[in-house]
Amino acid sequence: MSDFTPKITAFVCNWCTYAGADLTGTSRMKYSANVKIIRFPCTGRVDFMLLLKAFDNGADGIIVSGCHPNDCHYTSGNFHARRRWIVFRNLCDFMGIDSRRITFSWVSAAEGGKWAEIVNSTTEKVIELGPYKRYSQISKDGFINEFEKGTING
Amino acid sequence: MSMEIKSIQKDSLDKLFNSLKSRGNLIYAPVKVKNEVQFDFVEKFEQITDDFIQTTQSVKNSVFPKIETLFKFVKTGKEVKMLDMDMSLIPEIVIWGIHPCDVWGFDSLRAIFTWDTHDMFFEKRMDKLTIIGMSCAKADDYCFCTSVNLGPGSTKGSDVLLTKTGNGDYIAELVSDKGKALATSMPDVFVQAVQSKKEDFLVVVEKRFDSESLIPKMQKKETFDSPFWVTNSLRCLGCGACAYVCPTCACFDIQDEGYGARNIRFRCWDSCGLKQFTIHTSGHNPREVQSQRWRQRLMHKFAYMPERNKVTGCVGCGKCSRACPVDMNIAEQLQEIDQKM
Amino acid sequence: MDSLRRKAQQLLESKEVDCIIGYNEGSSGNVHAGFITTPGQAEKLIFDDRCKQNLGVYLTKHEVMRLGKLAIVAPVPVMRTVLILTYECQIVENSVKVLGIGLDGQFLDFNEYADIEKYLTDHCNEHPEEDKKLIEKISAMSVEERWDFWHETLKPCIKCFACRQACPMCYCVRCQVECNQPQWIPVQSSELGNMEWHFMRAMHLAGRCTGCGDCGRSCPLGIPVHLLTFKMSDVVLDNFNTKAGLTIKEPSTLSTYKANDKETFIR
Amino acid sequence: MSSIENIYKPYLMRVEKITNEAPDVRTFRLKFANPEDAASFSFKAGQFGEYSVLGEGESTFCIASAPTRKDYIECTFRRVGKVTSALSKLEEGDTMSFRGPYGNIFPIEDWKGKNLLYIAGGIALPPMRCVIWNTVDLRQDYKDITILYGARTVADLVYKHELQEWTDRPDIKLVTTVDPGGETPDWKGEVGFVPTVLEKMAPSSENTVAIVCGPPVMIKFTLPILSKLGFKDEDIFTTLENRMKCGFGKCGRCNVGKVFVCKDGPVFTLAQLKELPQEY
Repeated sequence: MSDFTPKITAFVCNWCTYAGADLTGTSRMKYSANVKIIRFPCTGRVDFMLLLKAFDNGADGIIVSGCHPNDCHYTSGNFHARRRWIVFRNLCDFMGIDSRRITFSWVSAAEGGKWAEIVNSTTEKVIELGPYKRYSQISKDGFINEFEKGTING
Repeated sequence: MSMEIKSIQKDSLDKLFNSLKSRGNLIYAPVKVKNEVQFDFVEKFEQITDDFIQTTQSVKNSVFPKIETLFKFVKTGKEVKMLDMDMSLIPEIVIWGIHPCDVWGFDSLRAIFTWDTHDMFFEKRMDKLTIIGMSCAKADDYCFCTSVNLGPGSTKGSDVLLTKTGNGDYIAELVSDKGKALATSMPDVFVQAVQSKKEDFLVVVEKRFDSESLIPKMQKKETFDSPFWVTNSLRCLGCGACAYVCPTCACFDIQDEGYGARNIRFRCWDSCGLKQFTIHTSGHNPREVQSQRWRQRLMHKFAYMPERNKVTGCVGCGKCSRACPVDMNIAEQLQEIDQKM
Repeated sequence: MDSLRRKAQQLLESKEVDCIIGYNEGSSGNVHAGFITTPGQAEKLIFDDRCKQNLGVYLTKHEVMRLGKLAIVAPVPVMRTVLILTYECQIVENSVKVLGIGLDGQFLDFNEYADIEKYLTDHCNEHPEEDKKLIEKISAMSVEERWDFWHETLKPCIKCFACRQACPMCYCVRCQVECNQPQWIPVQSSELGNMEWHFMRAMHLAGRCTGCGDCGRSCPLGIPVHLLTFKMSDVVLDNFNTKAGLTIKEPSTLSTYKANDKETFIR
Repeated sequence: MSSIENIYKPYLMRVEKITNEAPDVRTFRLKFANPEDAASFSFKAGQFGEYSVLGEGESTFCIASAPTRKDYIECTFRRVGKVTSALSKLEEGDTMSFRGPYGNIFPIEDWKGKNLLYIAGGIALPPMRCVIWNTVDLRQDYKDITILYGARTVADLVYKHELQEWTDRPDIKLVTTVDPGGETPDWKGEVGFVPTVLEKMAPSSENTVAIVCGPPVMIKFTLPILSKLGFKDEDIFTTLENRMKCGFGKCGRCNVGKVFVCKDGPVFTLAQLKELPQEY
């Protein structure tokens, strides 16, 4: 699986992690280029369905990152998010969605190095886990396969 | 059409199965899954069960699948290319051991899909069906086929109708040309008829109401405006369970799905019981409350379809009442209308 | 049961309420929800082991609300439902008369919702043993096995939404599954779509589920979808030490937070 | 009615021209991508079609152009739902799809020699524009043509250039109105709701047919006024806008009583509507 380049989607908050990722770039730190960053106002805005949609559309790994506790631009967005992710991870586990593929982190605007580390380690872990076949078989890959075969439903 | 009667000995039923299988048919037959019996594609004769009153779901998905792709299309830039479905891929299916009520469901579906413009997908699938019916030896309180002019031994719509006799042999009524051809091609399976009367082996289903008298009552304006609908549907939850298990409900939705360039347009089941069914984008909903939607379901079957499609949209199988989470018993309600209105 | 009927009769006679939502004898040995509006009908009220439907679902249904002032026959999950609906501003405190049925089957006459809170502090319903065992069994599987289990289990789902409609907590005028800009969850029944739908349902009920199990019971195909919401209740209890619907003073678990919530996975 | 045809397969259309009519309201002029389709296609005033951005689903609108004007069709829509949002993102030259025509027609043949009174509200002018142009193009067949058109605000009036054209024509009487508060300082038309303005206008019902199209509330209050003015139920026409999907009376969505709006409608007389249950 050495030639596998994982697709990683990062849902980041505008105020901390996005700025942090920016800092990583401006300080010329190297990190994996296979991450797609999606900017949100706050981690509190990241609906869990978005994560499922990312997997649906072919992501192999996901990063969700925002401000450290007590640093939220909107006071409590990340606290709410934290509760939600605790429940979300448990539900993922219970339904068999591999929660090892989802990294949650707090990365502040000053932590350019931490962002690089988060992306790199997530990439490594996802490479280790391989492509998320179980999910894509019944989503994107499955659909395209059926489309090409011209299968008649029913 | 004159009907021929043959018989099948109890130990040659598997021969019938195997011959059908070896001719390349898919066989869709009742199998036991956990506590329920469901129709499924079977490989071996032993998988099949005949020990059931009704399956939870009807067999309508053999001609009106949950999802039917109408066409495919590829989008590249501003260009769109449409691709037709290859209808030759539709398999020959034998529906095995289906009860007469379910069989008659196909006729209601045919009325809907061909009453005016013909629906190619439905017709092609219908053409590829062979229906081997099985009369009912058992029934329960939910069954009311006799109320809608059918019966546990009704041959309507089957190609072959089997009735299990006391000693385990089957009376085989060859109803259609397809059925006759099938029998002719398997002379060792379909043998000379035995001297037994089918009626002796059928369950008796009590007649709850008479659809001949009910239909004109349903078509009256007073019935439509009656407070009956509100009082009797207060407990209705507004889910689609009744419509989705019904052998004759054919309402559908048309949607698109795809990833990037590759897309399909398909139709999928929908239900008049769901609030979203008729809602306008503006928010205006012609059938705003549940009593209107419940009324629509019964009216469609017993007032509108008889008038437009010349069939009753109900076969008396009682699947909807069994599936209903809140015990909305259709036969009970129809009986009440028949008595009161 | 006699005390329940007597109370019902008296409430209707005194015009204190206009309609009592309770259980009636149904067809073929079933029971179903009944809407009692005259004192004479109070005799029709029953309560026994078959009476499991969460009647709370009717408190937010338009045609039922139009009947006037309501009373409801309330086993423990319904009591919890009433409290959650009150906190979530779907009903006004003390507006619906609660005719409680305790865990032991005894009739409980609650005057106000504070009494219900008091009762629930030491009489809360637990998940049935068989469901607990099933949850344990699923939890013991590997992640891959669990995925396969749910994939297979949810495949037959026909998206009839009986689970949603039966749930008193699913009162949203517009469910997320109906939002189509973007289309969050496919309209049709599809393998992934079914999993997404039940995932979403479980997530939206986390911290709000009263454990009545009506979602699973209402499924025409017998899919045990209630295990998902039950499991979420366990998760919420383990992590935040809260149970839904025991009080009207506190918000549901996921609509609030504590600065010291514990987790081990955020880096 | 051949059974080998896929009735759900649409025509591919090229968006030829986009006109912005009002906030969020656009008119598309569509040409058949395949010239053979154009040659075999015809429709009559009142019919509708299923328009779609492939990949986003279908949406139902009336054909807004007149059948007397060949080789293109026009549709006007407001951006509200999923499909119309996708439509409004299209640019000239893009491909979309259309299938139709479906439904019945306005019986303009029967109206010959009569006065015509058109009453429209808001975004409901487009379905009527088809029949208006149709009758205007055959002007000599009809007597007086009066159009009463109302919208919420001046900005919400659609087909502004055509409204001007109709105003300028001596053989058409056009009255426009906006809801109270929706007028601009230089607004010359009426101010008031359509039913109120209609009552004030008090058009004669003598040898006249009225065609009403608009939001349900407007229709609800306009119909009694027409009746008061002496219009017979048979002479009042309206179109129903039930939700539709298939267009063939199969999907069940537009079922109102025994009729399917997509087959027996969308054009109904008030007399016919009175026979139907109030489920539209």
